[in-house]
Amino acid sequence: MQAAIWLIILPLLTAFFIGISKVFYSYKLLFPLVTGSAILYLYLLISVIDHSYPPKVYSVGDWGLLGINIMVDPFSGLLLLMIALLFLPVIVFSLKYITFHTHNYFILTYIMTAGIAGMVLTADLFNLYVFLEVSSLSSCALVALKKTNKAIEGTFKYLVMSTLGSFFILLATILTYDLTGTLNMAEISVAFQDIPFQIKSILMAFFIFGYAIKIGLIPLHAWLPDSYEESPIPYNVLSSGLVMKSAVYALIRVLYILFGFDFLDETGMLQIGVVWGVVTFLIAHLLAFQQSNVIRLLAYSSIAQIAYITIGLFVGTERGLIGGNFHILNHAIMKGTLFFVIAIFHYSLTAVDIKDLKGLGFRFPLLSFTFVVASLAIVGLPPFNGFISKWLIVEAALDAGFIYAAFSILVGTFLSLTYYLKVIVTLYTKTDKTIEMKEPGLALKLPTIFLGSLCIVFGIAPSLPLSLIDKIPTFLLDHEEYISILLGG
Amino acid sequence: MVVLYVILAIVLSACLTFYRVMKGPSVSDRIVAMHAIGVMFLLVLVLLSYFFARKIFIDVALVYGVFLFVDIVIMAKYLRKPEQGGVRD
Amino acid sequence: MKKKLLTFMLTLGLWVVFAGRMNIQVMMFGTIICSILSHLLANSVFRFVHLNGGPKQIVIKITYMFFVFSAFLYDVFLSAVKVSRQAFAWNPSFSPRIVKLKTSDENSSDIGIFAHFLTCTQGALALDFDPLHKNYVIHWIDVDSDAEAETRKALIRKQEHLVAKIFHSEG
Amino acid sequence: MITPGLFYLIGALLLLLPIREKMTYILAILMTTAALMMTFYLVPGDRVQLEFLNYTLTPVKVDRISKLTGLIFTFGGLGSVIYCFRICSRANLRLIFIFIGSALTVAFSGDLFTLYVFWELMTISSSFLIIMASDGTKKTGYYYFLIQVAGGLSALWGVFLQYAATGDLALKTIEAGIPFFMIAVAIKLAFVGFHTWLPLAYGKAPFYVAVVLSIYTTKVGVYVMSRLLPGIDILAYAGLFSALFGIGMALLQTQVRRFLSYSIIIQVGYMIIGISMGTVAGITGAMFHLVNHILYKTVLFMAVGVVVYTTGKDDFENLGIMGRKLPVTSIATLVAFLGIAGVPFFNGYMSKAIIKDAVNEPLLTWGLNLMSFGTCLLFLKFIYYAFLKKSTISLDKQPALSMQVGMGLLTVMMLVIGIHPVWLESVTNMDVAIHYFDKKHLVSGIQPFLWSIAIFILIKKYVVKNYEAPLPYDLYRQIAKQVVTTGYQLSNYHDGKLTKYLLWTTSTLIILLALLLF
Amino acid sequence: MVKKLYKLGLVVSLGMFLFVLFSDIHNLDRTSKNYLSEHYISEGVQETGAINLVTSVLYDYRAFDTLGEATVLLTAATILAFLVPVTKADMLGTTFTIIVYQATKYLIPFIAVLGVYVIMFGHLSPGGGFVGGVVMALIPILLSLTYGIDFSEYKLTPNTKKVVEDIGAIGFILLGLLAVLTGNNFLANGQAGFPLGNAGELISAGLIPYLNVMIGIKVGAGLAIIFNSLMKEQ
Amino acid sequence: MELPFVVVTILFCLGIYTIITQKNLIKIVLGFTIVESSLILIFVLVSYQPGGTAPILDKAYHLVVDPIPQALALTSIVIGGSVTAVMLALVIKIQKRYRTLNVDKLRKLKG
Amino acid sequence: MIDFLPILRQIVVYVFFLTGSYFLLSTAVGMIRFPDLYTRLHASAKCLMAGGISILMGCIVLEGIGFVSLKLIILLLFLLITNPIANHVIACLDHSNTMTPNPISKNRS
Ligand code: NA
Ligand code: NA
Repeated sequence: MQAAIWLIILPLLTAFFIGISKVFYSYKLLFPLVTGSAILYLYLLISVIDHSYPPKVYSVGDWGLLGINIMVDPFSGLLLLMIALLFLPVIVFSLKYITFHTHNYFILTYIMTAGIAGMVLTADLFNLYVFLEVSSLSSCALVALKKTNKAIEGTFKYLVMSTLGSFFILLATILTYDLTGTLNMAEISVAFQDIPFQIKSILMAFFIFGYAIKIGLIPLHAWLPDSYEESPIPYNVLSSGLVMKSAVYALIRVLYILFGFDFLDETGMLQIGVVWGVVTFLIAHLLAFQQSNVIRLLAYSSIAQIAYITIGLFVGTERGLIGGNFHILNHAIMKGTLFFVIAIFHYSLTAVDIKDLKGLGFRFPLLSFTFVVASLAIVGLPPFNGFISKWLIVEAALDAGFIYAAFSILVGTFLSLTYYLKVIVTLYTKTDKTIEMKEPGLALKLPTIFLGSLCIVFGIAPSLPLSLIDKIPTFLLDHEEYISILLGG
Repeated sequence: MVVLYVILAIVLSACLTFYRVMKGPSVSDRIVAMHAIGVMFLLVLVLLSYFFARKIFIDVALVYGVFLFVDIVIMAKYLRKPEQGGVRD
Repeated sequence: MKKKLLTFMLTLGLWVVFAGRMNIQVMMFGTIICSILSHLLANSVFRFVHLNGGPKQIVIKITYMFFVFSAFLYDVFLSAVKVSRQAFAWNPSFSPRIVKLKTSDENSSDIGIFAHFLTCTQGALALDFDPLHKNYVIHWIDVDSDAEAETRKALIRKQEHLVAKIFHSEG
Repeated sequence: MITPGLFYLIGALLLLLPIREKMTYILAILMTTAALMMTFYLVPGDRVQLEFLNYTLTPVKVDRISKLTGLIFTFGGLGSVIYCFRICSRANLRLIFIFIGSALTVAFSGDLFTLYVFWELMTISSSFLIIMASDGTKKTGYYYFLIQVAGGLSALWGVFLQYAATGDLALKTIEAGIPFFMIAVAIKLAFVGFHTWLPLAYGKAPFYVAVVLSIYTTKVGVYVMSRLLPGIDILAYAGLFSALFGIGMALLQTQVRRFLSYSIIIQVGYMIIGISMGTVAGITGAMFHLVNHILYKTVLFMAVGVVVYTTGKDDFENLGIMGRKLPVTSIATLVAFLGIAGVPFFNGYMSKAIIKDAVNEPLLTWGLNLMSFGTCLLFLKFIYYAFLKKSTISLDKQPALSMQVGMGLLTVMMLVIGIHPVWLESVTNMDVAIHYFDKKHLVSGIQPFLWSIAIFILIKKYVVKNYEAPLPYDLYRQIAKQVVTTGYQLSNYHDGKLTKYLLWTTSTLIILLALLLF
Repeated sequence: MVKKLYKLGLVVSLGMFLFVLFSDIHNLDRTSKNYLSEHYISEGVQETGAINLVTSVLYDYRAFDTLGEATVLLTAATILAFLVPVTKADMLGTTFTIIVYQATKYLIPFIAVLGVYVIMFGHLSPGGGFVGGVVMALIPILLSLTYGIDFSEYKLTPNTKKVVEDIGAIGFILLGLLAVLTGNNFLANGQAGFPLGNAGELISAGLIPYLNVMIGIKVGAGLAIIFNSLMKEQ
Repeated sequence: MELPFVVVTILFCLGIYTIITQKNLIKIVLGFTIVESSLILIFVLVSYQPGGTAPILDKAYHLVVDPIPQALALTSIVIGGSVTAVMLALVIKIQKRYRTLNVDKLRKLKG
Repeated sequence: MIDFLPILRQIVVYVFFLTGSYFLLSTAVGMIRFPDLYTRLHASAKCLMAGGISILMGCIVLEGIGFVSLKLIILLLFLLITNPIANHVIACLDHSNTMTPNPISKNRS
C-alpha cells in the first residue's frame, strides 16, 4: 500500500517542483513535468483502486494507532476513480486553455488534488480537517486566478463561507478529541458508543453544518455560483467533480463511521437529509432556469445534482448508497463534460452567456453533440449514465418509504430539462453573425470527448463502475467491519 | 511566593493600562498602552518561568519580545489617520 | 574581516547563551551557523563602525562602555523616579515643550544610539530626527524656563560627545 | 433473435459513416426492408432475456399484438423513410432512424424498463427532429420535448409504483400507479386536455417530420395503452369526449396539418374505446384500427407534405393543387379519404366495424356513429378544397419520385386491406370471427358517410368556411409562467449581499441544531 | 432593527447550544483513561527522542498533519504572491528615522540567531520549525518595514523566497521518503532505524531536527512572501 | 471549571455575531480571528490538566498537560493565520477595486 | 554561623521586585492620568523601562550565575534597545501625523 501515500505526496512534490522550475526554467519544464506527473499519478491511482477491496490500512510513520493512518476502501476507491477519470483530462485541457498565471494554476491544482486525495484516504479526524483546508484554500486560490473584480469578489465570498464551515468542523473535531481522547476514526467510533445522545447530536450538527456549506446545500449554497462564475473553467470541472464530492465523502465518512447508521436513524438525520436534498434541488432547478450565464446555470445544476446525491446517501439503504455513489461518479463525468464544452466555447469565442452560444451547434457539431449527450444525461434521460443512477436513487427512496422524495426527483428531472433544453435550443439556433474564433486543438477536444463518451458507456454498461460501487455499502452501513479493519491495521 | 505577588502586581498594572487602550483617544495612545501591556506580559512570562520552576519559558519570553517589537513597528507604520493615506473605516 | 570576526564572536556568544549549554554539538552547530550568519550580515550591521585599533584599545573601550552603561542605568532610574512621582502626585503638573537640537554627529550609529540616551534619561523623548539639518526633535516633560532649557541642552551636548567618543574612533 | 428496432438503430449508427448519398439511400432501404422482413418472420412467443442492474429484463417479447404493431410500424417505416430520405438531411435521417427504431423496440419490449428507456428515446429523437428542423420550430420543439418528458416521467413514476407494489417489471396489465400511466398515455395519445403539443408539433414541424411523427407517436401510445391499461370503462367515455372535442377543434383549423392533427385525436378515440372494452374483439379492433389509421393518416400527411413541398404552404386553399397536377397524390388522397370515412371496401371500414361490434353500450355506439359522421363531414371539407373548389395555385416544383413511391406503397396496402380485410387477420393470426361484408355492417358503415354528404351539402358554407382559429388556452403555459415567476423571485433574493447569505447560513445552523436536539 | 434582533437571537441561541454542549461534556463522568496522551507522555521521549512532546507530536507522531499544514501556508503564500500586482510600490506608511534604521540593523543578527536557535532546539525547548520560521521571517519583514519593500526584495528577491519555500517543502517530503528508502513507511523515524540519540541533546530524535529545519525554512520564506505581498499596493 | 467554557462560548458567539452583523470587511475578518482564537482557547482547555505544565520533559517537570491538543492548536493557528492572510489580501484587493470596504457593495455577482 | 549570602540575595531580590512593581504600577497610573500622548510616552519610556530592568535584575539575582542569567541579561539588553525605539516610533507616528507642535502641551493641568 505504499502507493496510497504517493497519491498525496506526488502531487505535492509536483507542485513544489513547478514552483522551482518557474524560477529557473520558466515554461520549458512545465509541460513535461505536469503531464509526466499526471500520467504517473494515473498509474498510481489505478493500482490503488485495484487494491481497494478488501480495504487496506497504511500507517504513516509506522505508528499504528498512535499516529495517522490512511485507509483505502471501496468508498475511497470510488473517489480515487473520479480523480483518475478527471485529473489527466483536466491537466491536458488546461495546458492549452490556461494562458494566465500558468504556473500558479498548476501548482494550486496539484495541491488541491493532493488535498482531496488526503481527505479521501485519511482515517484520522484531524488530518481530515487539515486536508480539507488544503483543498479549500487552494480551491479559493484557483477561483481568484483571473483577478478580475468578479473573481476577487467570488473568492472572498467563497472563503468567508468555507472558513465559517471549517470553524464548526474544527470545533466538533476538538470536542470529539476531548470526549474520546483519540483522533483515529475507528477508535472514536468505538468510544462514541458511550457518549450521551445530546452531546453527539450537537457535534453531529456541527459536522453536518460545516460540510454542508462546502457541499452547497441550499441555503448554504450562495457562494457556489459566485465562485464558479469567474474562475478558470477547467477548475470548475475539478471543483464540481472533486472538491464538492470530497466534502460529501467526508460528511458521509464522518456520519456513517463515527456516528453510525443507528444513531443517524435515531436522531432523524436521515429524514432531515432527504428533505434537505429535496428542497435543495427543487429550488436550485428554479434558480438555474433564471440564469443567463451558462456557468452559473451549471453551478446551480451542480447544487441540484449534489442534492440528489444527498438523498441517495441519506436514504439509508444499500441501494440508496449505491445509487448515491454512482451519481457522485456520474455527476463528475457529466458536469465535467459540460464545463469542458463551455470552456472550449469560451476559449474559441469567449462565449459564456447563453445567447452567445447561438449557432455553435453548427460550428462545433461534435462538441455540441457531446454537450447534448451530457446535458440529457444530467437531466436523467435514458440511455445515459445519469438515468441509471437516478433510477437507483428513486428506487431506493421508494423502497425506504421516502415516496415524496422519489416523486420530487422526477419533478426535478423535468425542471432540469427546462433549462438544459434552453441551452441546447440556443446552440442549434442559426445566427447570421460571423464571429472571429480560435480553433480549439485536439488538446481541448480530446478530454471533452473522452468524458462525453463515458456518459454513454456508463449508461449502457453501468456494471463497469458498479462492480466497485456495489462494495461500498458494506463498509458504511455496518461500520463494525471498517472499524475492525482500521483497528487491526 | 513573592513571585506570585509580583505577577499579580504586574497584571494589575496591565489591567489599569488597558483602560488607556479602551479610551484612546488617538491611535497612538492605544499603541503606547498596548506596548506597555506587552512589556508587562513579557515580564510576567519571565516571572512565570520562576513560578512554575521551568526555565525554558524564558525562551518564550525572548521570542515574544521580538514579536512585540515588530508588532509595534508595524502598527506605527500603518495605523495613521485616513487623510494621510491610512486605511479608511 | 574584522567585522566578520566580531559578528561571528557576538553571534556565537548569543548562540551559546540561547543554547544554555556548552558541548561539542552546540559549538559545532554554532560555528557553522554563526559563520554563515556573520558572512551574510557583517557588512550591513557594522557598516559605519570603524574598528581600527589594537586589542588594547578595544579593552579600554569596553571598560569605558561599561562605565557609561552603568551611568546610563542610573540615569534611567533617576528619570523614572521623576516621572513616577508625577504619576502619583496629587496634582501633577507638566511644563512640556518641544525643541530642536542640532547634533554634530556625522555617524548614523551614534545618532541612533544617542537617541536611546535621550529617551531613557533626562526626562526627554526623541520625537523625530531631521536628517537634512541633523536636528533631533525632542520633547521635554518638565522644563519651566528657557534658561533651564539651555542648561539641559548643554548637558545633552556633553553626553553626546561622550557617546561619540566610545563608538566613534578618533582615527 | 433481435428486435427489429435494432436494424434502425444500427442504421442510425451506420449513417454516421461518411458515405456517399447513393449509399445512404441503399442503406436506408436495406435496413428498413430488413426490419420489415425480420418482423414478418417473428414467431409469437419468442423472447429474449437480459440481466441488467438487478433486474431480469425482456427486451424482446413477441406476441400477436406486438407482431401486428411491429408489422405496421416497419411497413410505415419503409414507406415514410422512402418518402423522406431525398428531402431531409443526413442528421435528420439519423434521428428518424433512432425514432423509428425506438418505437419498434417499444412495440416488442417485454418489460417496463425497456419500454420506458425507448419511450424516452423516442421523445428525445423526435424532439430533436423538431428542434433541428428550422429556427421557427425551436419553441415548438421545446414545448414538445417538455410535454413528452412530463409524460415519460409520469410513466416512470408509474413504473416505480408498479415495481414497488409487485416487485416485477414485466409488461402486463398495471396494478399500481394507474393514474400515472394514464397521464403518460394520455399525453402520447394527445387526449383532450393533454393534446396541446400535437397541433403545435405537427403544424410547425417540417412536413416529412410530421409524417414520421404521425405514424408513431400517438400509435405507440395506443399500443402501450392496450398493453398496460386495457378494459377501463371510464376511459371509453373519455375517449368519446376526446374525439368529439377533436371534431370541434378540427373544424376550426385553417392549416391542413393542424386539421389532420386534430383528426388524429378523433381516430385515437376509436382505439381508446376499443381498448377500454377490454375484450379480445375490442382490443383487436383497436389494433386493426391502429394499422388502418397509420396507413391513411400517413398517406394524408404525405399528400399534404407533397402540397407543402410543391406550393410551400399548407393552407386549405393550397390543397387545390391536387386533382390536376399531382395525379399520384390525388389518387392516394382519395383512397385515404374513403378509408378514413369508413366507406366499405376501404380499409377504415373493417376496423371501425370490429370496434362497433365490440361495443355494446348504446351511448357509445351512438357516439361512434357520431364520430364517424363527424370525420366524414370534416374530410368532405378537405375533399372540397382539394378537388371541387376552383383554385389558382400553381406548382413550384415537381414532387420527388421517392415521395410518390413511399406514398404509393402505403396506398396499395390500404387497398389490399380494404378489399380483403381477412388477409390482415390471417397475417397476424388474429381471427375476430366477423363477416365484414354482410348487410348489417355494410349499412352501419355506409350510413354516416351518406348522412354526412347530405348534411355537407346542406350546411356547406359553415363547414368550408375558414374560421378564425381561437387562441388556445394552455393551462401548462400558465403553470409554467407561475413557476418561472417563482424562480425569478427566488433569484431576486440572491442579490449578492454576503451578509444576507451569512444570515441564511447561521439560521440553518440553528434550525439544524434544533431539529437534531428536539 | 428586527433584523438586528433576529441576528442577536441567532447568536444567543447558538451560544445556548454551545453552553449546553460544554456543560454536558463537563458533567460527563469520564473514568476511562486517555490512553493516547498517556502513552505519548510516558513513552514519547523514548519513542521519538524529543523531550518537547509537542514537537514529537508535530514532527513524528502526527508529522503528516504538519505536511498538510505546511502546504496550507505555501498555498496562502502562492495566492498572495499572485494577487499582488506586478508593479511594486510601498503601501503608504510612516517613514522611519535613522534611529529606527540603526536599531533594526543591530537587531537583525540577534533575531537571526534567535530564529536558528528556536528551530534547531525545537525538540528540546519550546518552539520548533513554525515559531522559528516566524522569527526568521521577521528579518525580511523588518527590512521591508524600515527600509521599504524595494530594499527588502533587492536583498531577498521574491523568486528566491519562493524557491526557498519550495525547497523547504520538498525537503520535508524527501526526509519523509528517507524512511521509505529503508523499507519503512513514509515519515517513519525511530522505526526506520534513524538514531534517536540521547534525549536532551542537540543531535537526537532522529529526523525531527531536520524536519524542523525544513519547516523553519519553509515557514520563514512563506511568511515573508505573505507579509511583503500584503504590504504592496497598486 | 465552568467559567472558561463560558468565556469560550461568549468569545465564539461574539465572533460569529461580528461576522454576521458587521458591514466592514476588515471587521468581518476580525470576527473570523475572534472565532479562531476561541477555538484555540478550546484546544488549550481540552489539554489543560490541574497542575500540569508545558509538555517538555526536561528534568524539571512533574505533571504535564496533554501534548496532542497543543500540537493540533499549533496546526490550527497556522492554518487560521494562512486563511486570515488570504482574506486580508482579498480585502485589500477589494478596497482597491471597489473603493469601499462595505460588504454590501460587493454585488457584482448575483442571481 | 548564619549563611549570610542567601539572605542578602533574598533581600536584593525583594528590593528589585518591589521597585519593579512600583515602577510598573506608576506606568499604569501614568498611562491613565497623564494628560496627553507625549507625557504618556514618557511614562512608557522611563517608568516601564525602569520597571522592566528591576524585575529582570531581580530575576537575575534570584537565578545566580549561569546560562539562564545570561539569557535574562540578553533579554534585558534587548528591552533596553527596543523599548526606546518603540516609543520613538510611536512618537514619530504622532509627530508626523500632526506635523505641528502639540497644542495640548501648552496647557498645564
Ligand atoms: Na514519523
Ligand atoms: Na502540525
